[in-house]
Amino acid sequence: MIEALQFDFMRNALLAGLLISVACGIVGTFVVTKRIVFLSGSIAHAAYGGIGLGYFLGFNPLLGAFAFSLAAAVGMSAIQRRARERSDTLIGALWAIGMAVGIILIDLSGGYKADLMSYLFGSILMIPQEDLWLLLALDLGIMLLVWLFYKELVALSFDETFSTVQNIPVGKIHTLLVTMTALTVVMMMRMVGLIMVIALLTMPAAISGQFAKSLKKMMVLASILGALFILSGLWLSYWLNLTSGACIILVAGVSYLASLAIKNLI
Amino acid sequence: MIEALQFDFMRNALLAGLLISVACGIVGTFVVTKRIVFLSGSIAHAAYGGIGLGYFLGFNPLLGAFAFSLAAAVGMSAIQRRARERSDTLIGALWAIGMAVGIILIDLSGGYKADLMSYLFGSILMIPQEDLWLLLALDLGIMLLVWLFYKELVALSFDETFSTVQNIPVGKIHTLLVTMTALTVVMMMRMVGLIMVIALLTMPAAISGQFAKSLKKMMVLASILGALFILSGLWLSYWLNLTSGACIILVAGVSYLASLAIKNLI
Amino acid sequence: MKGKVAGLFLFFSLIIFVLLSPIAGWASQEEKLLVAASILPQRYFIERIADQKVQIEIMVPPGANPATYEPKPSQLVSLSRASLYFAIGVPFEKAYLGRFFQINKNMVVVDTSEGISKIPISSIHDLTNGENGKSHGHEHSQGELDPHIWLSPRLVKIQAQNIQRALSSADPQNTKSYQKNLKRFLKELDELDEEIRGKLSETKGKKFMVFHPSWGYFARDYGLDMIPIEVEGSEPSAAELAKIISIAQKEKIRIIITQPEFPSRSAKVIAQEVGCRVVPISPLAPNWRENLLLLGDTLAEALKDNSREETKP
Amino acid sequence: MKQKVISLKGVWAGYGNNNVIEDINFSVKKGDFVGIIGPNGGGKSTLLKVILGLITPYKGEVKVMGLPPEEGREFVGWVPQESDMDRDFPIKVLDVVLMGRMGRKKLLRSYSKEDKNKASEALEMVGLQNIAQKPIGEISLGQRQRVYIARALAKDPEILLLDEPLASVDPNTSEVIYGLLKDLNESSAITIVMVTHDVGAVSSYVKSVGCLNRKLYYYDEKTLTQGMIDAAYHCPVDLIAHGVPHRVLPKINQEETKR
Amino acid sequence: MKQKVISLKGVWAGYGNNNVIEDINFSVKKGDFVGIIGPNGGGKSTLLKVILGLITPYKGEVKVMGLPPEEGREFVGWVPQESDMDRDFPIKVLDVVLMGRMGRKKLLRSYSKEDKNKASEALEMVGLQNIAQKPIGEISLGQRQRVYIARALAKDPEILLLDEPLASVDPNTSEVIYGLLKDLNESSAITIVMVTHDVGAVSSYVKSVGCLNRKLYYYDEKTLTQGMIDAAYHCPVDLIAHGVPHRVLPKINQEETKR
Ligand SMILES: Nc1ncnc2c1ncn2[C@@H]1O[C@H](COP(=O)(O)OP(=O)(O)OP(=O)(O)O)[C@@H](O)[C@H]1O
Ligand SMILES: Nc1ncnc2c1ncn2[C@@H]1O[C@H](COP(=O)(O)OP(=O)(O)OP(=O)(O)O)[C@@H](O)[C@H]1O
Ligand SMILES: [Mg+2]
Ligand SMILES: [Mg+2]
Ligand SMILES: [Zn+2]
Repeated sequence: MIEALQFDFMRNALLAGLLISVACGIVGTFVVTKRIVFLSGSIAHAAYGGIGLGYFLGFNPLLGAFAFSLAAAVGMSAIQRRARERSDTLIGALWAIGMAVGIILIDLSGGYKADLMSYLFGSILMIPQEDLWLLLALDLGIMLLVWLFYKELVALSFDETFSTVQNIPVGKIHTLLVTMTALTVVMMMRMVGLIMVIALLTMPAAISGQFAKSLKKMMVLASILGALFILSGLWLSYWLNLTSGACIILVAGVSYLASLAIKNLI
Repeated sequence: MIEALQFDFMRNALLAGLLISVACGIVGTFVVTKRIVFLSGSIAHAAYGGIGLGYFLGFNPLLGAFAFSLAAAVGMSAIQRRARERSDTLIGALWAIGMAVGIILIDLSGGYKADLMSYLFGSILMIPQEDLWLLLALDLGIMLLVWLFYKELVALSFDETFSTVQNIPVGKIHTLLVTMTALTVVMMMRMVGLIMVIALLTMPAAISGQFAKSLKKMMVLASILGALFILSGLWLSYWLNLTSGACIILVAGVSYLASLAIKNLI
Repeated sequence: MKGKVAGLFLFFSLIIFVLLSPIAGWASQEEKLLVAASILPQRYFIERIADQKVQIEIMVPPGANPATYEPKPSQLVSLSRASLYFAIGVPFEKAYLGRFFQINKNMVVVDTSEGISKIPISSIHDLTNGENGKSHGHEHSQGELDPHIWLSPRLVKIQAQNIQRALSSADPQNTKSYQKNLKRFLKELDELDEEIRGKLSETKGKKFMVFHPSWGYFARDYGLDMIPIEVEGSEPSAAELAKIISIAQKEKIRIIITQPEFPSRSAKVIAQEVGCRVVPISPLAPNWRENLLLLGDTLAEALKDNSREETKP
Repeated sequence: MKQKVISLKGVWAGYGNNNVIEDINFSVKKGDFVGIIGPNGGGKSTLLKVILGLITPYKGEVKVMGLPPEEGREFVGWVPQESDMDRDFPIKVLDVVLMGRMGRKKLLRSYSKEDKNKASEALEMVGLQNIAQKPIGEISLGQRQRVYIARALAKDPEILLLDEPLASVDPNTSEVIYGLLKDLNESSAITIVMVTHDVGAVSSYVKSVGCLNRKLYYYDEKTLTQGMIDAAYHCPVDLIAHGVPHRVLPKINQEETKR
Repeated sequence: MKQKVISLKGVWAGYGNNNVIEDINFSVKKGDFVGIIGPNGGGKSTLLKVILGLITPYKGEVKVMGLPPEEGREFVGWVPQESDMDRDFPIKVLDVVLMGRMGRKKLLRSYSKEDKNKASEALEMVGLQNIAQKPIGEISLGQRQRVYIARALAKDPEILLLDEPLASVDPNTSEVIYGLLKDLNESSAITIVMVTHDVGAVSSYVKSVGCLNRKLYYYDEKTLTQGMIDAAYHCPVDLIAHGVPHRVLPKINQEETKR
């Protein structure tokens, strides 16, 4: 492994892994406790609508994906609060509609399409240096927001009606949470691929949730676990020459299943 | 539209639409009320693991996808009941692990790979005649199972602890429900594509759930709505020369949003 | 508490296991020139010219799906050390070349399509010319150029020269050898061109269908007419499918060439309506020469059948 | 001697590794009407869950109708203190009550006319016949609690386990339902175990009483006194068990000598 | 005259197009202790939700501390009859109580030492100091209800709206908490509106009483009588309103003449 560190891409991957695990640990804790894992998968596919829009109107599709995901997240959060609809139904609808809009817009804009999805997906081994700064900014942004609105975020996730009565700006905090999730998903998806984002959002937080008794501890433990998974997954992938993303996910997955087994045996 | 009916593929598409909307209406009603929409998205991706396994061990990848999805569904249902884990976390993990296993197995199996993902996705216009019989069998199977176990399925979805105390075989019924969902998703995904499966599972059932006050009515209404969406979507797609799947989803999506608006205005 | 300890134990044992594992041997250095390229047929071209003197890394396996595509560590290790990247202009490069360049900024990207004048990619709209009110398709398709330049022996000659030039400037000691190999390869290409021409001499002007319009240059070179099913990269819509079926019936299409990388459901649907054969032939096959010959044979046979049945001249 | 319909021997139970009830020895005979009182967190709901087989005890033996609880619960009607049910579920009050008619025996069969009649009757007993067709999500908490009672009654059970069944029910209806329970107990010999904080009801309706606070103090006759209540609510259990003098103990002794 | 802290004028409210409470005219002055009784489904919880601004009335005007309810609830501590809270959430009892200290004013600031002290005190008041560090999902229902009370008390409210706060709380603790409420009301002039089915408590602690059954019958002094209760629970509202003779009306009159 030491020899692997001579390569820039490996060093970047390790660094990126550390940065990613912080964001995923924090956001993932909310995602798991507020039960919006599905949202992360959905945002990614809704982003496709943005790519279509970018193509159709002739601006950068990635920008479109970004804007569309955020808009979808905010819109969904508004509808959910207004209509009191089951959130997973709404998220499923968002997923399908986002993709459909994308497909139709791309249809309409004509021209030969390269595989547009490839704009959305990346690999941890191919993270450009600049993106590391972006990741750092994301981490700092998330940490700042969570630090500033920690008690409101907790209250909202725990008991929405009571939060309303306490005059917490529930709508805004909800939007903040969903936006933070969407931002993390869209940015990371581009860097490490969608499946890995979902894996890193859910599994470290779920494992740490089995042992941590408070949200703060859960976040810290989830971040540490995420970093461990990424490091050992990278190791494994280098050693066995297998796809890194899949290795990282498998390490996380095996640990998650093991933690479930352990929790049930004791 | 009439002129379109001279083509076999169009006739097949219409027939398939009717058959699909029945299965989706019935299964979708449970999916929406039991809040397992995410499961449908996840099963589809977990199926990728089965494709990898098929490649690796040298049997038909589609068979692998089928077996893997069902195994994943049953396994997940068992873990969830044993470990009392938040279901969406578990489903997210299933999604990621399934994909990762698939990627690694395909990595390991070497040789020439087709685009395996595209094996999983189809289009309603390209349903072979034989598949219509399969769909019919699925419809009949689902109707029979739901008819036989209707009250148990309802009780389980409504109140699991009480169902246990009533000595309903909760584990088996839960597995039945999840398996039925997985079967529907995997079969339809291959025929009409994943996004359309998710759209047809959620949106007709969600709309009908806003008006129907009982599960049975919800199923019937959802099936009718599904058929309407498919017919009008197909017609629209023929008329405007757009991708059929996306049109169907958009019709369903617009109707869904409209129904939310109507429900909130009255 | 017990759980926490057990959990941590698990992770650490995993890490220690990995740490103690033998370091892999695949990353061993060789003193050969390392070059990277996008697709498998390029390996054939480079090998013909470099003849064991370079190590080649192909970045995209056929059928790679953007949702799951991820290079392996070994590929990136090679890429980090590569001196040259032979780009060919496939859409994949648009999304990934930038990222590859990030990994190895010293790598020289060689555009092997230099000097080739590409033709517009053919589309179903070329045949129907916007009679359906969807006129934009035609306009746009003029801008889109066909990237499948590796499927014409004549164009490969130009690419081969580009490859030789780049190899020579990166590795001047072996220039002589590269030039010699190029000469031999160009001769082989001429022979191949002749061979295929011979096979297809009686099928001039005949039409065949393909799913993905990969064989545009091939068809042009050998006087065939290719009708694609795919419309600008996506599956045809209902109306388009109907139109394609009518065309196929009118033109008495006898064969549809599909790609094994992609399922050919729409091809099967059309074949069912028209009653013709569906033959999968990959444009990305690694044994490039045999693959082109196979296509030549297949088309010759299918289209000859066709001509025999036709009564009109 | 009458048949023992519930019997617990040396039962220890709890959640995870947190032991909640200790060494419970408790048996209920056919036709009994047992009231169980005790402080919040004393383990009353846990005890009922053990009897229903929802919690497997760490130690000890549980029998219901002479069977293991998983089978014995066939004959038990249960009113939970709080329910897992999904309030957004599109189901009518009457259909919820109908679920009380369901059991392993009737897999594959749909509800009969008789089932429906029983459900309607049960709903009438708790005074909710007028909201039978309302969706379950649109009724008040007290009404919902009455629906649970109806659901348990619809089962035609041999044993009723009630976990604070009337906590949010209005006093007039409460009285009707208490009367109903008394009637069921006396005329149909249905065995009833009721957890409650309503000490008044305990004195008026039940035949025997148990105080649960980690351990169970069971009085086989109806001998509820202020002293006993105080003892169960206030005393460190050991004090009582070891007979150490205590403010309220004399009262208990007084009462016990009466027996 | 004392300040009106809650005032409802001609309020009609309900869910969707199902009207639940009609023409409510109701005002509470600073320092009042109002008990609200009524049958299940009478609309008591709905009334509290209207006062909290959780339900927008169809008609009529609601003021809390002279403000619209969305702002006035700043000063209100609320104990819900049932809570939306997520029991699987990893949070300790003390942290739940701390949430009572949160409000719009304190956005961006984290809990101060004072907040934490208040929360601990509130927890002590309801007798739960020993389970402060337990996860919220691992306590009994009665304990949870006491946590809600503590959460409302921690807010230091001007007004307490309690919706059957002691329904599952054991009688000893209930008495302590009733005493506490009485004390808060008398010494700190905190206004209390309590919905309850505990008629005994109404007679012993509250100062005035309202009977709600679609309409509100409000008695500005503490004049709860069996007759009034019967009237609210049993009578078709119109009968009472129009003074038509009725089984229980004479009793009310009897009692009222005593005043
Ligand atoms: N979410 C809801 N949707 C529709 N109707 C509702 C809803 N909640 C309550 N109702 C209806 O409103 C009426 C009053 O309900 P409310 O909860 O205010 O009663 P309550 O007086 O608090 O009763 P309880 O003593 O049982 O708590 C009931 O008839 C009920 O059916
Ligand atoms: N799900 C749970 N996980 C862990 N501990 C629990 C759980 N439920 C209850 N407990 C603990 O078990 C003890 C007994 O709880 P139980 O619900 O049986 O009390 P109870 O006597 O029914 O109280 P109440 O009068 O409040 O209903 C409590 O101390 C509580 O903290
Ligand atoms: Mg209890
Ligand atoms: Mg209420
Ligand atoms: Zn191509």
